[in-house]
Amino acid sequence: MGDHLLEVTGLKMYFYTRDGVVKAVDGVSFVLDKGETLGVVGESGSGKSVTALTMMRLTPMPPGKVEAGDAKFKGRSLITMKEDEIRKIRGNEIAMIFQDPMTSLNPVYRIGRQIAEPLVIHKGMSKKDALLRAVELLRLVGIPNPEQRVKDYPHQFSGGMRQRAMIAMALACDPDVLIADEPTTALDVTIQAQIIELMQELQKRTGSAIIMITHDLGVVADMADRILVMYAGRPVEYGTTDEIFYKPMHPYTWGLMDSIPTHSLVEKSALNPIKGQPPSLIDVPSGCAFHPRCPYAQQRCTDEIPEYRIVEGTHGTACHFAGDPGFVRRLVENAGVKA
Amino acid sequence: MSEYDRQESRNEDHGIEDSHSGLPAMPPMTDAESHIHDDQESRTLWGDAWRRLRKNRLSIIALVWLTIVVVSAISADLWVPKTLGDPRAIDSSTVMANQLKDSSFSHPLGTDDLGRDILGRLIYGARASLTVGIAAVAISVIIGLLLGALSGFYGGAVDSLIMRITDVFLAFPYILFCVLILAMLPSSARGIGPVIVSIGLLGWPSFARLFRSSVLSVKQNDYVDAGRAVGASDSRLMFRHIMPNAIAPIIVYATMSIGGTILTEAALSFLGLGVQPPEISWGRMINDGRNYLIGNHPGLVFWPGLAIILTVLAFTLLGDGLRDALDVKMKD
Amino acid sequence: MFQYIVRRVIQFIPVFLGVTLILFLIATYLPGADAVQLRMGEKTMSPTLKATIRHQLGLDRPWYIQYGDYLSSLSPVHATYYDGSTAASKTSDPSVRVLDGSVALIIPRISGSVPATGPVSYEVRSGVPIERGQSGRIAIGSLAFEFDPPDLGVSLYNGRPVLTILGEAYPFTMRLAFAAIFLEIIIGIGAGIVSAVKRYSIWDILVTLGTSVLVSIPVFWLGLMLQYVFGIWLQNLTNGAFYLPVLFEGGSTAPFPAYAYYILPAITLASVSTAYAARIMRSQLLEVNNQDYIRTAHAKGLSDSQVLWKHAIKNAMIPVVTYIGLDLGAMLAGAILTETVFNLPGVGYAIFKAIVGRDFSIVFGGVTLILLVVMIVNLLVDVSYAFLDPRIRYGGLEE
Amino acid sequence: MRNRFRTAVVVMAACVLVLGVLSGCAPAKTTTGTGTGATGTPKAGGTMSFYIGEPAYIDPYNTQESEGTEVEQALFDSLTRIDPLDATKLIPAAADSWTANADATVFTFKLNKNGKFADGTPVTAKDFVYAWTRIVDQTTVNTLTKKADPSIISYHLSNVKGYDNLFAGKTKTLDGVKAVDDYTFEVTLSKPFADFPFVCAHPALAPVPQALVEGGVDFNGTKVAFGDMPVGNGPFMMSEPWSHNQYIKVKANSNYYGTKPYLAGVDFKIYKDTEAAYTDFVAGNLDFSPIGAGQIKAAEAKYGTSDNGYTVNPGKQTVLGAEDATYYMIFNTTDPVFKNPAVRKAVSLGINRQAICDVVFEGTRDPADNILPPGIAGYEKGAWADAKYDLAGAQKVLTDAGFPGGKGIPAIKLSFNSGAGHEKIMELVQSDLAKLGIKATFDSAEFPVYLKQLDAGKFQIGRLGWIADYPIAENFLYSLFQSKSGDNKSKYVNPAVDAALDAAGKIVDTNARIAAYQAINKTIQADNPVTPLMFYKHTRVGSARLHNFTWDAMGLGDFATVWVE
Repeated sequence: MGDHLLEVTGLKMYFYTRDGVVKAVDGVSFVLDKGETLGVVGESGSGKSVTALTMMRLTPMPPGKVEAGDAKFKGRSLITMKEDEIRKIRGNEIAMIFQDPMTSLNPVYRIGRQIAEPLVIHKGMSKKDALLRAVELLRLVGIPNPEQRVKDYPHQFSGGMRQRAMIAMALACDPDVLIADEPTTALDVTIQAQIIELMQELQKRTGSAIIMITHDLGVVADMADRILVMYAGRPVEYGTTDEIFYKPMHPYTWGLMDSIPTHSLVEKSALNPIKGQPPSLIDVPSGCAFHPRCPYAQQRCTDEIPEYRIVEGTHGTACHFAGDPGFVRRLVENAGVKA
Repeated sequence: MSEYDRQESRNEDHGIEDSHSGLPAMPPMTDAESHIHDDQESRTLWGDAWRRLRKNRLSIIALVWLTIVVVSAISADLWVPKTLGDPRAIDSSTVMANQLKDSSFSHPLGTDDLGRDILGRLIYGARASLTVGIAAVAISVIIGLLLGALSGFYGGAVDSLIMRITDVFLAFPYILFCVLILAMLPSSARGIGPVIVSIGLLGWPSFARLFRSSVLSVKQNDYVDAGRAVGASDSRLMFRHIMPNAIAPIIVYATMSIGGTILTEAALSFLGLGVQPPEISWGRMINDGRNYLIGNHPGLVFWPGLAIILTVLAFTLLGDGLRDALDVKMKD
Repeated sequence: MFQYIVRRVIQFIPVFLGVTLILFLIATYLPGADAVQLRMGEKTMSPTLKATIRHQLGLDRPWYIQYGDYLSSLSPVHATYYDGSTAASKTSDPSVRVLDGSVALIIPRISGSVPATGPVSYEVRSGVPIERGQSGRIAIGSLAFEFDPPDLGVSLYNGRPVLTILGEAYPFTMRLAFAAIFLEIIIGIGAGIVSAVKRYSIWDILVTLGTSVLVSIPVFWLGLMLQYVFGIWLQNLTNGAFYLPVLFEGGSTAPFPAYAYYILPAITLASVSTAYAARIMRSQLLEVNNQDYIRTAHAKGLSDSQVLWKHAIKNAMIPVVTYIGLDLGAMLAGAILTETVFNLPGVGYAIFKAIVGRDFSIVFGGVTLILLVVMIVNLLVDVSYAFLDPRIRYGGLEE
Repeated sequence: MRNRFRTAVVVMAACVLVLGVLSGCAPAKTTTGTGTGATGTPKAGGTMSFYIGEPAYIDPYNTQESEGTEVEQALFDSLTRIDPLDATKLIPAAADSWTANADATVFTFKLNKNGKFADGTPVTAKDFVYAWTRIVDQTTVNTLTKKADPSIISYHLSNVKGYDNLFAGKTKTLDGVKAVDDYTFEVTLSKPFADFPFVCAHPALAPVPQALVEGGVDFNGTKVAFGDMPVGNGPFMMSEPWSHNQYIKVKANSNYYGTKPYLAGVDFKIYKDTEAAYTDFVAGNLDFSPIGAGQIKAAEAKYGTSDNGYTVNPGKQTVLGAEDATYYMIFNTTDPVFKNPAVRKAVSLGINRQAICDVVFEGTRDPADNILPPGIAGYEKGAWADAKYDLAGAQKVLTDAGFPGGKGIPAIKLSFNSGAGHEKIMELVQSDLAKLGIKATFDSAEFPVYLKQLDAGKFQIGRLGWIADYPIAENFLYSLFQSKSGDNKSKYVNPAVDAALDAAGKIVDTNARIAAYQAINKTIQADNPVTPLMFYKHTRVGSARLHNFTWDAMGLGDFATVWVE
């Protein structure tokens, strides 16, 4: 196990607020190997972004606090290493792309300077060299006329171009891991596809591992090797893409899949969103956090927190009924999906 | 403001999303959960606001102080002359014996150069400060609401004319404007009235801007269009839709402005253009007392200043509290 | 940008005309008197003498002529016509007349040509010839265009030129304003940054409460109490020099260097603004710290201080710079209260005294100066805003 | 004549002779150092610094207020000079001697032949003719602005023949002044005025050099306007042009005809207000300063009090002598309420002057018992019988007049100029009026407006201060009570007084003249058109460096006799 690129075990990140303890991440585990892609899926508020930020140590502490667990990058703990050590990793070995390219770039600096910044910090390049490299990176992410555009300010770029610029910035130092936090959510649908394509293409070229955080299972369907489904800060299902898509074990995963409008697996069935709202993280429902919204919930689900367990291989889930064949059948029938 | 909005900004006060994390936004409470906070009190905007204000310790202290000031100023005639002595009366035959006394049991803050009790004068001085503060702001609010409404409602040339005028008013040094108006006035007209009018006439632009933006933001709402569609008159729109939404920021800003107005009144009186003796004003007291600093009688200056500071601060803190309680978003 | 500036300047003109016109009307129609009387102290000036002086100052003309004359005197270019007399260089024999209210639209009535150099005497209002325009004259036929500094007339009280009076006062106001702005920038912005960075710390609480108290303090009271503390309490320490502390270059034995005497007035003048600057800085920084691009910067591996100084401050500064800029404008327009309390002979004090003493020519001159300063500073602030915020510079953001 | 130590026989003789001829008065009391408490040996050199406010003018033609006059009198000598320690006496200055004709209409002044302007040119009678003409001529140009700016003090010469014509612009010359020869200056008056030599002592009536007035003064190669750097015939000369709002520096004039001053120079430091000056004084940066409000007793204790009230010597530095000035309340005698002399009398009796002096001025002003201050020849103690506090008396007067307890008197207005420190006095007056049952409200205005109100008669009770132009009774009585005088704000009309004033002006004999004015004063006081409140007193203090520095009752410093250590 020690030779994984990134290995997260039982990570818990709690926020201590005046209103109570927010259990934003509550026992997340996964592994990531070189060149691999991990999809992290969940509704907003499920703790997927916080998981990424916790690994990068970008959550404010306090009020945040890592309660338990660890995240090891190349065998070193990201959680306990010193601030200047993790700073050397951020943007260098692990880079991040954020959701909203409109606001993620600093409006008062030129694009080129912002892309060049990690190179100056981490690679010790001169500003001039870094700017030349920024031109190349922009060309790499498909910005036309990059020599001119490096001198532009963010507001002169369109949304898609800004996200390309963000990707260029993230890739500047050839990171081993690229965390993309909903990189396409804020973009038009056509642009979304282009960005995903670009990321896949670049992954092939650079061999970076990618953690793709999204609320949209469709986005990771083609891209991810493994998928982690999260709900209310807890992992509910983890497995290879095939396992998640073809043998989903948790009712929430099913619900997510049902809410994909144009999924290839769906035959002319009505869109079937999950009922209700995600729970407050201060006041997480007892037992299985999903039980108020779960159509199959029973008394046990209200009383007992289901344990995460491996069902087969690496495929695991946190549902009392996981592995119960009858339960799976009912799921399938209700969802109108033929396994 | 909708329930949802209020929940949002209430969380803001607890400050977790001030930080730079990508912390998930607090999801709104479901109806089932909100019963925890629900008690028997009415759940109106004002009820909520009062409950929240009550929890704000500084605002309550401010409110208590203001109550003390107001009550003692109003009731002063009943007890001050009997206990502390008439704060305006001078007796030329005893003034030498009574002037510039240090604090004592009968004169808690001492006496001034004409032998009058400083505390008594402070209490009477509060009348001028509070009257000017409240009345001038009231004038500003009325003018500001009218012009802001005109501006926001009709837009176009009316709007740009009014906004241009507000620019002029905001650009020119405020005190100088007041000084110009007051100093040019015929002498017989000097006093509290012109101070109120001049401050009131100059204070409206902020209210006009505030109200204009309220009008504009409300105008964009669908229900205003809907109201128009069913033939609601402008005045009906104003009072049924715009006013209820705009009133909270106006109240908050007005409360804070009272403090500023008290400061302006004090400054004008200090310059000799405000309330004229024998009427009493805190600013005037400071001006009268400044000559006694060098003779080591700082109380003549210190106490009125402290009264101004505490009162202005109280209005500011109360305004802050109201802002939080009423969920008004304002920039500093 | 140029167009914008031109538009702003043009927008300013009606404001200027409006304010000055109102002032003229006030000065004309309000009951009262003017400062001419003050020349006699508490003694009575004979009506004849008063009438003579008023006539010579042009105060007996209708207000609209005076107003036109005032406007024309602001113009650096004056057109005059020359009546062709050969005695042009004799001061005692005026041959060229300055036309009241003239700027350029004058039709020459008598032919002749103006000597291109050398003194030319003019007849002015009182019928007394004076010399003007020794240089910078352009003569075209019988018309002469001259470039003179604007002339704001003379003090009604003592007959000194208003420009000279304001010119003498201005350095004091300027030094005070820059000293105060310096404090405001250093302390205000510094406190705002500390308060935002160390949020919820004791420093933050101190700054937050401190600014609330500071904006509640009447500046004149603060000035007096500072004088009391430093001048009376600490008299021995400061050698008494900080009580009403302005001494000038003429002060032969001033115990401190000249700038020291601006410390207390500057603190007084800066107090409220500093509090506001700190608050704005704090709230802006907190807001900016919430922005996505700050998170991006952290994710790039920048240290906290790099993020703060490189990414957060510059963005947060934009509104602060605007505020401080406008504040500088207000301070340069004269600080009546601070100057009064500290006896600083600046423009604020000069204008205040002129208003109270009804020396209208100083009032008009002062108001003109203030309007110009305020306008220029506002314009500069707007322009600098564009330089700080590329979104505005490149027109990418609609107003 | 600046140097009282130079009591040369010639001068004294001239003085005695002239005064004797003129008025028959007794020889002047000696004005040497003996009366001033001077000690030690005078030392030459050094400068002293002196407080002033920013002057309006230091060019003699228009020096009116005390600030400019203070500087100007150091730079110029007029024909005569008032003895700094005895304001009833004249001593020679630019004129060695003078004579009057029998009906006091023609005065002949013999100029000192050594008189020179600071640039070395001799002072001649023509310079006086020019200077006086310049004062009266309404087209006179202010050298600073190069614009016409008539003198406001031409009234000093209003008795000179031809004044009206020149003033009205009908002539270009002042007919009544004549340079008989270089050193004989003759003045003809349009009406008898025996006190005229006192007028000639006014610092503004000094000679000026025409060439420099019109051509400018050379300072280090640049031309400076005369108004910024006047060149005079006095003991001092400007060492650099006037630094407006900052300072005026003068140095000893090497061309001075009289005894040279000990001082190398005087720095007139310009302050915005007296408090600032006093602080500077306490800090040791100023040699002569007004005393800050509320500080007078402390200053006396700390610095000691001048023996004669005018002269500073180490340890006797506080100057608290009386000034030739009276603070008085004015009744509008045309007002329905105050045309009743009984009401005026009652108010006059009802004001507690001592309380005002004590509370507002720390006892450094004296309650006035006469409109003439004590320094004026003709002053009699208690001459104004009603100018004393007598509450019972006042109430009785009111009752007798039909206003028992003030009943029947409507609320009245108390007018004064705001922002000049009169508020407190008026509050005390108001409280005194209340004791008489008269309710008074304030009606204050800025000074120009207030004066206009007074002139228009739109007031009931007002206030003014009268500062003597020259220390003579005529200057008070004629100005304030002659029916046509502009300064008669109470609109007091008494033909008998008018006639008596005219008659008194013709009396060449000093004692007889003084007696005549005393009689007039008695007549006026019975009517109470005004009521004197206080006599102004000096409140200044000098540093311990100063020896024998006299600041006289007129508020003029004698810089020629002081020495510093």
